[in-house]
Amino acid sequence: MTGATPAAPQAETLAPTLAKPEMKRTREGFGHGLVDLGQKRADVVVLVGDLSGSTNVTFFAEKFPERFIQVGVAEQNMMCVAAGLAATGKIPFLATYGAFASCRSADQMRVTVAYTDLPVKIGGAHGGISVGPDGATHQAMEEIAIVRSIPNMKMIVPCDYWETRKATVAAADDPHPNYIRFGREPVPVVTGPDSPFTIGKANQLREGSDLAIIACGVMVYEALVAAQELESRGISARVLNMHTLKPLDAEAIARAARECGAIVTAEEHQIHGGLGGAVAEAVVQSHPVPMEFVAVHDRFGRSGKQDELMAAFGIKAPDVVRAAERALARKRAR
Amino acid sequence: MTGATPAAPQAETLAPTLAKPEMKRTREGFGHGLVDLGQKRADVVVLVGDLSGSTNVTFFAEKFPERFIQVGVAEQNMMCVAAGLAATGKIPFLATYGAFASCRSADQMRVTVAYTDLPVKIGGAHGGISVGPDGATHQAMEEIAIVRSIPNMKMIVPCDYWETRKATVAAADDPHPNYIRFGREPVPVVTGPDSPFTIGKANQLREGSDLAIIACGVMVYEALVAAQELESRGISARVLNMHTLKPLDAEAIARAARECGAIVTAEEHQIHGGLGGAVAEAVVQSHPVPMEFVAVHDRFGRSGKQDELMAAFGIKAPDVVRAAERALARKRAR
Amino acid sequence: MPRLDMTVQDLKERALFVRRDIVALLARSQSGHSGGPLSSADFGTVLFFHEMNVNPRRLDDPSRDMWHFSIGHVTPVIYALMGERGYFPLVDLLQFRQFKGHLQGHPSKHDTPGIEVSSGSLGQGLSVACGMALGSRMDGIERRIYCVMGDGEQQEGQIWEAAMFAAHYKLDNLCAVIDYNRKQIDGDVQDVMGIAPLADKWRGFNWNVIEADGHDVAALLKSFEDARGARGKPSVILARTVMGKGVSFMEDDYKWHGVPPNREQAEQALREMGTSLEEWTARLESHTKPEVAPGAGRRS
Amino acid sequence: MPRLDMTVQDLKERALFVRRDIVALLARSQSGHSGGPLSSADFGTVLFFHEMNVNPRRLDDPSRDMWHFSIGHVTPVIYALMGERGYFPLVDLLQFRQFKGHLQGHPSKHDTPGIEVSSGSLGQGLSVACGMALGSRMDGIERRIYCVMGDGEQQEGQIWEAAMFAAHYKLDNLCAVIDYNRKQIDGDVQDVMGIAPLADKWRGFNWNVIEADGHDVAALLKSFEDARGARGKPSVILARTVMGKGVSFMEDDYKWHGVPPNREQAEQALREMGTSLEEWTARLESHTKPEVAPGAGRRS
Ligand SMILES: Cc1ncc(C[n+]2csc(CCOP(=O)(O)OP(=O)(O)O)c2C)c(N)n1
Ligand SMILES: Cc1ncc(C[n+]2csc(CCOP(=O)(O)OP(=O)(O)O)c2C)c(N)n1
Ligand SMILES: [Mg+2]
Ligand SMILES: [Mg+2]
Repeated sequence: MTGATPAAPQAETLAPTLAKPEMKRTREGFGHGLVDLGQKRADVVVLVGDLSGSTNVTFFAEKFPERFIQVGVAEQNMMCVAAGLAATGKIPFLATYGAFASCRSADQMRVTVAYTDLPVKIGGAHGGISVGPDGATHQAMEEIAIVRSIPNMKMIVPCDYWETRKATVAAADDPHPNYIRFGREPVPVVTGPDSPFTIGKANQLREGSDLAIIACGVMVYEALVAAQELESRGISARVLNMHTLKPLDAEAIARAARECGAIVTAEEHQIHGGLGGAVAEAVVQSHPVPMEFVAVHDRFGRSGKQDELMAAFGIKAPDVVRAAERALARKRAR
Repeated sequence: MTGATPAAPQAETLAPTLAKPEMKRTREGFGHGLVDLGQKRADVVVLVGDLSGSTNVTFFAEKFPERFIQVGVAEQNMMCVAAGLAATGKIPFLATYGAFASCRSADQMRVTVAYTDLPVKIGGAHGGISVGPDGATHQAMEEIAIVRSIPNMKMIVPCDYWETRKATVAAADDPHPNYIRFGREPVPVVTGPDSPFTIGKANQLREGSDLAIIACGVMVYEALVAAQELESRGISARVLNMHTLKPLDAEAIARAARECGAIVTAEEHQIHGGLGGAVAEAVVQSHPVPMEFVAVHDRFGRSGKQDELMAAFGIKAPDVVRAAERALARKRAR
Repeated sequence: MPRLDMTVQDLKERALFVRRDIVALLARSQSGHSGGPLSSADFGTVLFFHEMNVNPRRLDDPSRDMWHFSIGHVTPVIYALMGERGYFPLVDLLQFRQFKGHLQGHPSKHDTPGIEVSSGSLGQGLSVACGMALGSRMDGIERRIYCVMGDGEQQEGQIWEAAMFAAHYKLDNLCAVIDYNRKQIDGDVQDVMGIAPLADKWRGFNWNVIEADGHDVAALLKSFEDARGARGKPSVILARTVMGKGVSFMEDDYKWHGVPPNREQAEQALREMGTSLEEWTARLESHTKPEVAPGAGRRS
Repeated sequence: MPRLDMTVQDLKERALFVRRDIVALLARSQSGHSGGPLSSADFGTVLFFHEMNVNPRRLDDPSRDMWHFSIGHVTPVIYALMGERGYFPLVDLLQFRQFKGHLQGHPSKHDTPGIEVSSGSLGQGLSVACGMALGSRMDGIERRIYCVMGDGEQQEGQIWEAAMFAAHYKLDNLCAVIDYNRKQIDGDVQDVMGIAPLADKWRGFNWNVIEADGHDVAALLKSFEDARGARGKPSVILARTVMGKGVSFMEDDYKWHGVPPNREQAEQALREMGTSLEEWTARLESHTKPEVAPGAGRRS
């Protein structure tokens, strides 16, 4: 099990990059990951539901047109066509917006894909409130809860471009079905081409002992910024990048609970059944400690700019800092 | 908030009934609840997806044929037709198996029903492993996680015939969308026609101070049986009937954590994102204590008899007792 | 309430206003869809300014007709039509897709009074309209239900579930309109996932099928009239349109499905439509009361 | 591997065996579906004993044809066909729907070797078959894909998504069969949710449509032959059948969709089919090796 992973950047090294981080789209990581796969595996095929551009599968389509399958606006069909392709030995990746990948084809994911345990790879784009102006219907914030509930499924929420690219390649090597969630807008790059990525193994990005901030997706960056602010207040916060929501790295969580005594989770997802819920399940079964949740509070999203929305929905670094202060106060009061 | 509710049966009074409980189908409670509604409200209409008999909506159809709408095998359409009916002032109840109500029409539930916040009432039949011989595809065990994740939705899992009947009537009076989960086979009756039922208010069925068993659905009976067994071992177990999973009665949970110091959850649902997850979320945010989960361990169901399956999947009273012993040991070890 | 009483000429002029609104609001928001809204402008205008009995002053008017856009992404034309028709002041259009303001990227009932049911996920709207049509009939209300769909959207199976349902229940108070612009996000509909022969499909599902030039106001008026006449069957109007209609450089180009014109492009588009960005934005800004906007046609 | 070589007479007799198996296994399980399995017995037999190139001894045979039942609830006929064809010993049929044993209530790939993809939720199977057909073509495999659907199942919109997809990609290696028994759980299909004119619907979706008497073995052989001949189009066979076919008191009665015969009813049913529950159960019990069961037709 990975604790502090050698290659993982440490707080000091992060500091400058945190101030002015390189911004890159996670969906491009998905698109480039598919191209990496197309080159190394002949069995990888890609399906899309009339969203080639916004899911960046065009990268693959241009290089491997004969392995690219346009399904049109028919997510249910796409999920099951992918299953049929898998039954003939292909490794199918399908791409659409996460709201539709997780909800419109949930029954197909459950029965045909997961129950049969076929290696269908689901690319859920436009995850989270950061999607922006499209508004609520297009801001997927329920996928973690839905996918976690289905047996045989794995759920991955990479934190940046590089991790999404690696997760996409790793997804193909996993002989089971899995779901990768990524976003629309450019987000800070916090890992590098060589930082480690293993499905199911959390990466500790920052050492800390007063409390642990466990985050996924774009919130990993917010967590690192918050940890730096907390440090200036004399609080040592550990930061865990929980890129895999299922299977969950329960060991890293138990260690964080034991060693830090308080946990804050940070996710761009509804507060029920997401990262916070997954960590809470692990915490109460191992080492119960106070937890605070930074997440969308069971509300639909709305139109707006990425930052404006993240602030309005209470999921920016300052919200993580406030949650950390609450968690610490509760830890001290025990 | 309801603590020990006066009308709620106490351990002593339950004892005899626990040994030889009256067995009744919760789906009949749904069917009879619809008839109760048909008589008192002209605006209630019922839709079904070619499953009139097994969802017991036939009771309503026979009495109110002009308010009964057969949709055929088309769950997506059914969910949205119900929404359209609600837009014209109706209070539509729809019925199908929970696996399809929650998964096949999830996107329709999320966007058209929940985002618009229309008073559509979803009756999810065949909830849980207890469905029996039909097997995995028909054993719905993900509904709690899915429905909880969607804003504006309420989730109700009644424990027996009477509670299902009351929940159905209460669902109509709630001006928002909600989901009622019920089962196929006869299950023990543990409440009466007069026991209290309020959406969002847990009912304490048994006083206890060593630990609390929080259950929903058929597991409420198993919890009561387990509590009796624990009593014979000198352990005082509180039993909470958490019939509403959303909105959650966080106050009753916090009190249980504070007063008992250990919690066991019992549900006929996947272990991720269900009752256990919901309670864990509440516990870590209020009063962290050791928890053990009695649930289906992230596996698909299979064919078999109700009891045989519940035993094989580890959700019978003895499993609750073992979980309680584990929780107590952890409580003492702190 | 009395219908508006407009001539074909009035309607054409109003449709031009709607197109100008679409370009102006997109120029401001710099986010949103151009192609479908422009192809829907003509039949949309005929619906809102002639065919439909709507009452922006009394949204819950029990005698009102109900309308629902299954293609939620065409909010620019929906809001332009609502604004011109008096649901809210035209000036509000300049807040499209902004955090402040009530005009969400996709139709939201609770943000925009007048929207009956929120949408944005394709394929669900015809089912919603079926429920409205059946519920109205159950209550003996003489209302008509209008549902606008896209042609790429026809690929969603739920539409065929609803098609079967509407015919089975003989919902002749239901009229669907398909914006048959032959384009969708990834290209030509026939290349992405062919839907032809579309009329045969709808006939096979027992609908009254009406084909029309979706930019010919007179033909559209007649088509809606024919739909009203149909007994025992729901009607669908296949409105043959051109994506981006009215803006030379957008016409028939799928790349304009989901992007707004930049400032220069908006200037050119509005010039082509006989006005300027400045002039038309000023008109929107000056219109701060909800009423049938000044212009073609008599007020209701 | 060589096809079985059976005469029409052999196939008719084998279909009778399959029906007897269905009744006998349901009599034992006392849970499961009678109606659809019996209406599917004849075309099922033609598929498994003549049309399809399957190899129960080598399930991953790359040259095999692939089959998928979208109507997962007809497991009694699926398992009877698999048992008779030698996928597993017939004695296993007596464990249908039991906790022990490998024959789940609905088809499960990981419980029953030979099942390519699990099913049980209606409307998904044709899409799966489309994926199999496309994947096989991509790999240049000369395989045919067979998908069995129900008529009530036609109400699921996903089937029409798949229909559009198969025609768009010209999957002529795909052959669908619809068990057109005119019944579903709640009654006559035409009363529950009418699907007529079904042939027109499939033609409107650009399929090669073949109509046949689903209980006439010779006609079915010809229909599958015609399907093989179709170029550039997928084929669908509308097999006109009778629910509960072969058991007088079950025929054409929707109430038999989902219930098994009790012991007495099973006795009578098997008597009507020229055997007895005891005799036929004994045959199943005696058959403990996976092989083409003794009886009509030569072995492969
Ligand atoms: C269920 C669902 N899938 C995908 C999308 C994304 N999407 C929005 S519009 C669109 C294309 C629709 O094509 P068409 O109906 O022809 O509309 P047009 O491009 O002509 O405006 C797609 C795929 C969606 N909104 N909902
Ligand atoms: C998605 C889904 N909805 C509902 C069901 C329940 N169900 C099983 S069979 C059936 C009726 C199907 O009718 P038909 O296809 O005619 O089969 P038949 O009754 O002729 O066997 C239904 C509604 C299901 N299995 N899957
Ligand atoms: Mg179009
Ligand atoms: Mg049938």
